[in-house]
Amino acid sequence: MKTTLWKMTLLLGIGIAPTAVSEDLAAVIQASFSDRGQATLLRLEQDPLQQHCSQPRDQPVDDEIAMALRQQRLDAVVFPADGDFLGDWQRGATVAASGRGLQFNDDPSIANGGNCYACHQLAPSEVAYGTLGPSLTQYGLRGQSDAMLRYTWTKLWDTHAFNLCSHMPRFGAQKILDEQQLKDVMAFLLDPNSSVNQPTE
Amino acid sequence: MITRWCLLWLAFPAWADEGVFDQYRDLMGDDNPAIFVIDEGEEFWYQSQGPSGATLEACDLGLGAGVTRGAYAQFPRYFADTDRVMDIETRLIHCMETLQGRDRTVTAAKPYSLRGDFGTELEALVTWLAAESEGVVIAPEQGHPKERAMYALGEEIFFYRAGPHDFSCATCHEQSDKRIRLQQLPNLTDHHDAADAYGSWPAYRMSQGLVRTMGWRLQDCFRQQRWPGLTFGSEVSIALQTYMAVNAAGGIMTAPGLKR
Amino acid sequence: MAGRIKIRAQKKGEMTEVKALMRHPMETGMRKDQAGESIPAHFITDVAVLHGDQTVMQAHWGAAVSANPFLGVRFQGGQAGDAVRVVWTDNQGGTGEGETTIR
Amino acid sequence: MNKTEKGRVSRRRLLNWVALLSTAVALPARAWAAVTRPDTAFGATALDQALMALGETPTRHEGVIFTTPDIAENGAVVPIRVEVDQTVLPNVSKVYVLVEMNPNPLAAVFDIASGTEVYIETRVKVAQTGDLYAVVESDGQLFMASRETKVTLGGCGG
Repeated sequence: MKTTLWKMTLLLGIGIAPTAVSEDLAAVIQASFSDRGQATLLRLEQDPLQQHCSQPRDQPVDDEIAMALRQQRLDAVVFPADGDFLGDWQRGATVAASGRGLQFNDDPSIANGGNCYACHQLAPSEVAYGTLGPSLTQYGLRGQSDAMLRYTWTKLWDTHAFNLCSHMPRFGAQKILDEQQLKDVMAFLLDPNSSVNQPTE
Repeated sequence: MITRWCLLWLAFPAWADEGVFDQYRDLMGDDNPAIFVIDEGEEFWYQSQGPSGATLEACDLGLGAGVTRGAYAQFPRYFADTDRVMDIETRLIHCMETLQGRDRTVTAAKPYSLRGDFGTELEALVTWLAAESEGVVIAPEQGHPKERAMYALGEEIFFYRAGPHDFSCATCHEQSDKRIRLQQLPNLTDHHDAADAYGSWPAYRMSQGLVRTMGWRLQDCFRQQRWPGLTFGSEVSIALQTYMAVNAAGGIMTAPGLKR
Repeated sequence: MAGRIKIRAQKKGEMTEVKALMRHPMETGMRKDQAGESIPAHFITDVAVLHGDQTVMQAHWGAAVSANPFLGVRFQGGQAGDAVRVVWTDNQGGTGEGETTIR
Repeated sequence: MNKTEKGRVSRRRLLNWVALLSTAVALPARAWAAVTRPDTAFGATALDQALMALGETPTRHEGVIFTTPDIAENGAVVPIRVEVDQTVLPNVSKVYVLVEMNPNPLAAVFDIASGTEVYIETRVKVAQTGDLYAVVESDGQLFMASRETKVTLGGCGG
């Protein structure tokens, strides 16, 4: 009956934060944490997407819900107002390398990082890259067609629009990075001069 | 002392598979500064403290009053005297209160070292007790319904996504053979990985020059998950330790480990 | 609590290998604590390794030696049962000393 | 020991040292010719400056065998080993360890007694990716080896 509640919430209008998970679980979690700096207890309340994606991987997902969620995420993507997708790749490299931001010990007045290297290989010269996500080295070879620009932007803005329950953060939708930072990361990925697109040795 | 040194020495080549850091680890050798903290913890155990001026020798860690050998490996466990499932840290705080008469608002106020500290009493006690379980099979109790409920709760929390980054424990710890930057990530849903990881805490954290406990590790995970502060001794903390310990059951305690 | 040293001294053919771990924070003076206050410099400045009454090695250290310092040295000779000692002083006047026998 | 250093010994430090040796350890005095600390070199804030303070620019030499990890798991603890091929570099009396990118590059100086192998292992802090240097004094001359160690960001990279 837990699932029925989710479904109703989802189908009736996504965007309001439901409390359907399990009252007990939510209460236990709330009682086990306390506000610290910018990280308040509000962060523990799940939105419908987080709720849907909080199940072990081997559990089948409900297609109806999944489709509704994916479409909802896709519809909510905000593209650059000026139509320009590409910023400065060097500034993008800095965003990709920084893992700070939004932790309770981080200074909120300093810009957040994207921490891309935690999970992805990017510039071949950087050896300290993670493997949770696919390698993005030579990503620029995919070109700069309009479709490619919009696809890449969407992946950064809200990965769930294509890949529901991906582990990747929603950098745009959750306001982790601002529009300019996203453009800079776009350039880091796509600019032929970017270190991402230099030949591997 | 000699025996312990040798035990530590033998336990360490178990590091082996760090890949890119093999050469670094080889050069590090087998000398783990945690050995000092083990001694300090043992001294704390036998030190008279608090209004009662008692030692912790009568503390029941689940195997009877004063039994320390092998006790760590069976935590978290249910204690009838408190009617709760406890991890080793909350049990120690309980013993400090009941045996030594020490105020828990003081003893639990700062369980873990902050920057610039050089170890806390609790860190030392936990390290010594873990060393008292070195080579022992990880066997957390699951006989009591509350122990089983803790495991179930831990599993739910493990997959619970929240916060601005949508992170759960599972984000980093439900797949095998993955790294974050260059650090190998244990798959805590997998028995072998869980056993290696759970069994190697507490550990000397080289970046901090300190021994850190499993309890500390969890609250630092949540910091990086962009969640609020995990309360020391909270249900979430004990539930996740139970989840890991049960997944690790059958593995061998190798702590104190040596980590980045 | 300060001043602890753990030492192993082992015969390796003609040589004796000494490995010592010292309990010391080795603060550089450049770090700040949680409250933002500077943590004062506190590090071992001088270390010596002795075989019996002979100095095998003396060292001067800066704050760049890692916390809980490790030192490994080798010297010629030495018999099982001989005393090996390691001593240190730090920049705040603290001292440490440890002893073992060669095996 | 080079001449410029001799005059700069911190008296207090020397006294501490002597006090330790005579009280805490209580060893025969002959074992202890307290060696002066090269304060100028320790105070140097750039590699060139620190090398210069050792007396002369060291010559690269294959006889200095310097082992460091190519990649360090953590810059706070980087294990190093210095050995010398004594058939080509005899009578080594000192070993210096320097870290290029540290605020004070000189990390440690070891005075080696005769009969002591030139075999030193320790662990040093390395602020960021850069070269590490081992400099040895053999028959009064300075020789060196250097190696790059990459210091990586750990864990979640924060």
